[in-house]
Amino acid sequence: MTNKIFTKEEWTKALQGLSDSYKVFVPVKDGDFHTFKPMNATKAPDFDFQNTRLSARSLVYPQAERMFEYSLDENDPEANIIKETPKDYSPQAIVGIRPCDAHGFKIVKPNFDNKEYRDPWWIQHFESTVLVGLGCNQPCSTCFCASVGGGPFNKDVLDVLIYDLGANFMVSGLTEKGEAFLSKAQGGKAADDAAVKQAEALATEAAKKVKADVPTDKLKDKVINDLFAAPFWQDVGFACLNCGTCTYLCPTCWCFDIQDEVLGKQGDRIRNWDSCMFPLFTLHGSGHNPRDQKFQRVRQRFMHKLKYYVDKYQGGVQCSGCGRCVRYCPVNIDIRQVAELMNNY
Amino acid sequence: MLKGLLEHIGIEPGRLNFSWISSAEATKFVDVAQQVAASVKALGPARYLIKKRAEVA
Amino acid sequence: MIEYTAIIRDTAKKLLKDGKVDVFIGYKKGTVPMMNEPVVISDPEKVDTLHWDSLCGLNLCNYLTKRKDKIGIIANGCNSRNIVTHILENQISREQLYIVGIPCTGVIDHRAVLRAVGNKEVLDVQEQGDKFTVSGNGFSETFDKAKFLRTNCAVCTHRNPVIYDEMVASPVKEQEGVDPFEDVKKIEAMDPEKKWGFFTKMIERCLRCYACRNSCPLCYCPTCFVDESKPQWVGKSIDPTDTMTFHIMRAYHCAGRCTDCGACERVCPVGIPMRQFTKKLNKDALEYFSWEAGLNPDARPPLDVYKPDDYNDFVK
Amino acid sequence: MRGVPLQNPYLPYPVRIDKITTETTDKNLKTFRFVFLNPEDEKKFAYTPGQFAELSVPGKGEIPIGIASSPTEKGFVAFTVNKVGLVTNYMHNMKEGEIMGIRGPLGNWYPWEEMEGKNIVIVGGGFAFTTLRSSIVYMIQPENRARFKDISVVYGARNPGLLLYRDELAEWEKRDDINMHITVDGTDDPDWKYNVGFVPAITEKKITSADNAIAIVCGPPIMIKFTQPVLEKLGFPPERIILSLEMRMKCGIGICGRCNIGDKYVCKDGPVFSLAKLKQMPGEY
Repeated sequence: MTNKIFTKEEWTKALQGLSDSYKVFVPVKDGDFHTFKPMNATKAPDFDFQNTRLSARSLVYPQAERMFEYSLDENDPEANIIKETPKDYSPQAIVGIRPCDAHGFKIVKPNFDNKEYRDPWWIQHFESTVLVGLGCNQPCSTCFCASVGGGPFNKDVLDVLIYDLGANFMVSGLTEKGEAFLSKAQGGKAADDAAVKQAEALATEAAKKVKADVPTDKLKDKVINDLFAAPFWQDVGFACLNCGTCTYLCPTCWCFDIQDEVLGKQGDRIRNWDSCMFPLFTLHGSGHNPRDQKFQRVRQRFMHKLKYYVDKYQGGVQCSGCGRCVRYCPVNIDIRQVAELMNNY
Repeated sequence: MLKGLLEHIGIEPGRLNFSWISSAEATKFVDVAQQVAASVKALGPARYLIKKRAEVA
Repeated sequence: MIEYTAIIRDTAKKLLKDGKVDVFIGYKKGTVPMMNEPVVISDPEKVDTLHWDSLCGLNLCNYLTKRKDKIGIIANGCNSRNIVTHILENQISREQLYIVGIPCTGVIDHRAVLRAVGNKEVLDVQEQGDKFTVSGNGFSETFDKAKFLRTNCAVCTHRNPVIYDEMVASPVKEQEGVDPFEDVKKIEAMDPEKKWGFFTKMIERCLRCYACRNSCPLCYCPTCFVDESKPQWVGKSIDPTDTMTFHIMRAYHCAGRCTDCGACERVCPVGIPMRQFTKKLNKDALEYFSWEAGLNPDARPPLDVYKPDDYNDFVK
Repeated sequence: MRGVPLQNPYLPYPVRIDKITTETTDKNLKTFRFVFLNPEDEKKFAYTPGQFAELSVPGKGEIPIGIASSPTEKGFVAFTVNKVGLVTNYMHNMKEGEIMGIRGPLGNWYPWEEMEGKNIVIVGGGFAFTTLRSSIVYMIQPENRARFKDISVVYGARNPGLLLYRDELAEWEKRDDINMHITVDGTDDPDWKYNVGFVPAITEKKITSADNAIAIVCGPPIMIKFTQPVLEKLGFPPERIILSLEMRMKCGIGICGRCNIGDKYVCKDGPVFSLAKLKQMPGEY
C-alpha cells in the first residue's frame, strides 16, 4: 500500500496531469452545493464539502442512457433491427467520492451483476472506474454509515483513500487499480510515520462522531408479511409527496424505466432512472395498479431497502447511510425512524 | 397568457398567433394566414424548444 | 411564530374532542433542523405532536384533495388561498373544513440561512420573535427573520388567511409598497435569446423528480400529462427540451390558480427557482384580469369564464 | 478486468412476423407467429412452457407476453396479444412480413418435474390461456404424453367468440387422452355444444379428485379468486395449486426493479408461483 503526501495545490496539479489517462471527475462548487464535474483547468476542484448533493451513482449508471438504436427507414435494409449503441468505456476516476457513496456501488452490484444476468452497461462503467475516496473528517449529524456496515473512512469499495490532514492530503492506494492510478500522479512524497499516524487518528476520531445509531440488526429475523402488515405505514406515508427526491438522490436506488424515442426515422431505446414513488411505476396495461395508494409506495421503498434486500442478498440493508434522503426529503420522512419502527416491530 | 409565458421564456413574439375567424370569413382567414406566415418567415427557423435526438449518455 | 404552537395544540385538541373534526392536519417538528413534517392527527391525546414555526414552508392544502372526512387544518395566507381554490375546483367542500387561521409573518428561506453560515451544517435553530439563532459545530449566529424570508414571503401581500373559522392570533399588518414582480420585469426586459438562456440555465440541473409538481396543491390530476403514454406528450429522459416542456406545461396549468406559496421552490432538491415561470403568469393575471388567485370563494377564476370585456389584444 | 459480457440480455433477437391470426370475434386478440431472422437465434431461444418473452417493437417499446407456442413446435414461436396499450395497439396494425424483436425466454416455467407422473388439472379463463395452450400442446405430444397421467382442462370465456384457439379446442375435445371442459359464461348460440357456467362452478362439477393431482390456474383475478376455494375444497394443498402472475415489467431479468412482490421478482422468480409460495408473499399484485 502506497501512502503519499501531497499539498493541496500539488494534488490539484496531479489530478490535472491524470486527466491525460483518465476522465477525472471532481467535486466542484455549483451554486449552493457540490457536484461531480469533469476536471478542467477553469474550475478548480473543491474538496471542502460535506457531500455532493447528488451521489456519484450517475457516473456509473447515468440518469438517462441510450441502450440501443435503430433505423425506421423502410429503405434501410437493416430497418427495425435493434442494435447496440457504441459506448466509451475508457478509464474514469471519481475523485472525492465519500466512502458511503462508494459503498453504495457495492450494495447495488448484486442487482446488476449476478450469476443469472449481467447488465453490460453498469458493469463496464463500473469496471472502468477508479474510486478515489475522501474520508469524512466531519460526518454530518444525519450520517449513519457506521450503522449499515460502512464508516467515514471505510476502505471497502475504494481504490484510493484520501485523508485530509489540513494543509496536506495523504493519499493511500488500496487496490491494484488504485495503485496504478496513484503511480501516474505527479508530485507528492512518500508519507512518513507521523502522517500515517495522524491519518489514522483522524479516522478514529471521525468514527466516534458518527452518532446516529440506526438499528437494523433484527430486520433479518422478521417475517416479510408481518412487517408488510404493520400498522405504521399509513402514518409513515401521510406526508409523502411521492416525488422522486429520495430515490434519485440515493446512491443505492437502481430502478429504471425503458423508453423508445423516435426522431424522424431514427429510433433510440433509452433507459431512465425510475422511482417506486411514482404511481406509474407499477401501473398495468389493464389499468390495475398493485400499488395505487401513496402509503403502499412508501412502504415499498422502505421494505425494499430494509427487508426485501436483506432477505434476498443476506448482506445487510440496501442503504449506505449517506443521509441524503433524511436531509433532502421535502417533507422530512426520516429513514432512521422508519428503520427503528421496523426493527423494533 | 400562454403567449405571455412562451414569450417570457424566449419564444419570439410572432411565433404564436391567435385569431377568431368564422367559417364565413374566408378573406380574413387568408389575410391572417398570410400575416402569420410572413411574421414567422421573418423570424427565421425556430431555435428554441425543438426536440433533437435525446441528449443522454 | 413559534408561539402559535401551543394555541394550535389546544385548538386541535378541542376540535377533536368535541367531534367537530375527524382529523387535524398540521406540522410536526422535523428530525432535521429547518425541516418539518406534515402530520395528520385523529387522537386528541396526540396533539402535542403539532408544531408551528417559521420554517413550515409547504402547502398543507395539498393533503386535502378529495378527502371525505371532516378536517381541521391550519392555514396561513397562501395556504388559505389554495383552500379557496380547492373549494372552487370541487376538490374539497367548505363544510368539511375547520380552518385554523395563522397570521403569517413569513417563512424563513432555509437555503439563505445555509448560505449565510457558509453551508456549514446547522444543528439547531431557535426562533425568538422576529429573530432566530442558528448554531452548529463551532458557530452560533443570530439573524433578523425579516432579512431571511423566502423571496415569495418577502413580497407577500396576503399574510392573513382569507378564509378561516378561527384565528390563532390577531391579524398581522399586511406589507405595503412591495413590488412582487420586480424579478419578472427584469426578465421581461431581456431579448428572446437572453430569456431563453436564462431559463435554460435555470432548469439545467432538474432531475425530473417532480417534487415541485407534487408539492403543489394545484397539481392533483389523476394522471399528469408527463405520465401519459397514449399519447406521450413529453419524453421521460432528462433531455433539456423535454425538461423545459415539463416546466412550461406545469407552470401553465397553474395559470390564474397559483398563490405563490413557494412550496415548489422549497421542496426542490437542487434549488431551482421555478417560480420564475408561475410568477409571470401571476403578473399577467393581475394585469389583464385584475386577478389574484384564491382571494374570493365566490368569484370564478378568469380562465374559467368568458367576459365580453376580457383582455383580447393578442387576437388578430 | 473481466471481459465484456458475452451476451447483452436487453438485446432482442430480430424476428419477422410470419403469420397473424385473429383469435376472437371482437378482434382484440391476435396470435403472432414469429420466425427468427437468424436461424441460430431459435436455438438460443430454447424455452419451456410457462415462460414469457419481451416483444420488442422498435419505436414503441417492449411488452412481456407469455409464450403460446410449445417448444415441440419447431420453426417459429407464437404469442397471443391482447390489444390494451401502446405497443399492443401498434402490433395489431402490423402486417405479416414486418420486422420486430423478441427477447427471452424469460422467467420460470410450470413445475414440469413435479408434474411428471401426476394427474394434471388445467384451469384457464379468457385470454390468459396462452401458456396453458403451450403446456397442453407440449404434454399431448406422443413423446411426452406418457410422462403425465390424466389431463383435465377447464377453459372458459365470456362467450364462444372470445375463446382462443377454437380449432385446436375442437380437436382436443375429440381426443381421448385429454378431458376437455370448455365453458362460456353465457351464450345465445343454440348450437353451443359445450358447458355454460363460470369456470369455478364448472371446475367444481367436473374435477372430482385432487388425488395425485396438480392444478395450474391462469385467468383474470376474479376467476382465480373464486377457483382457489374450489380447488382447496377438492383437496388440493397450496403447494399443488400453481398460478402464473402478471405484473408491469420492463427489463424482464430482475434488474429494473418494478415487478417485485416482496423479495421476489415476478419476471425472474416468477411468473409461476405455487399458492403456498404466494401466501408467504405480500398480497401486492
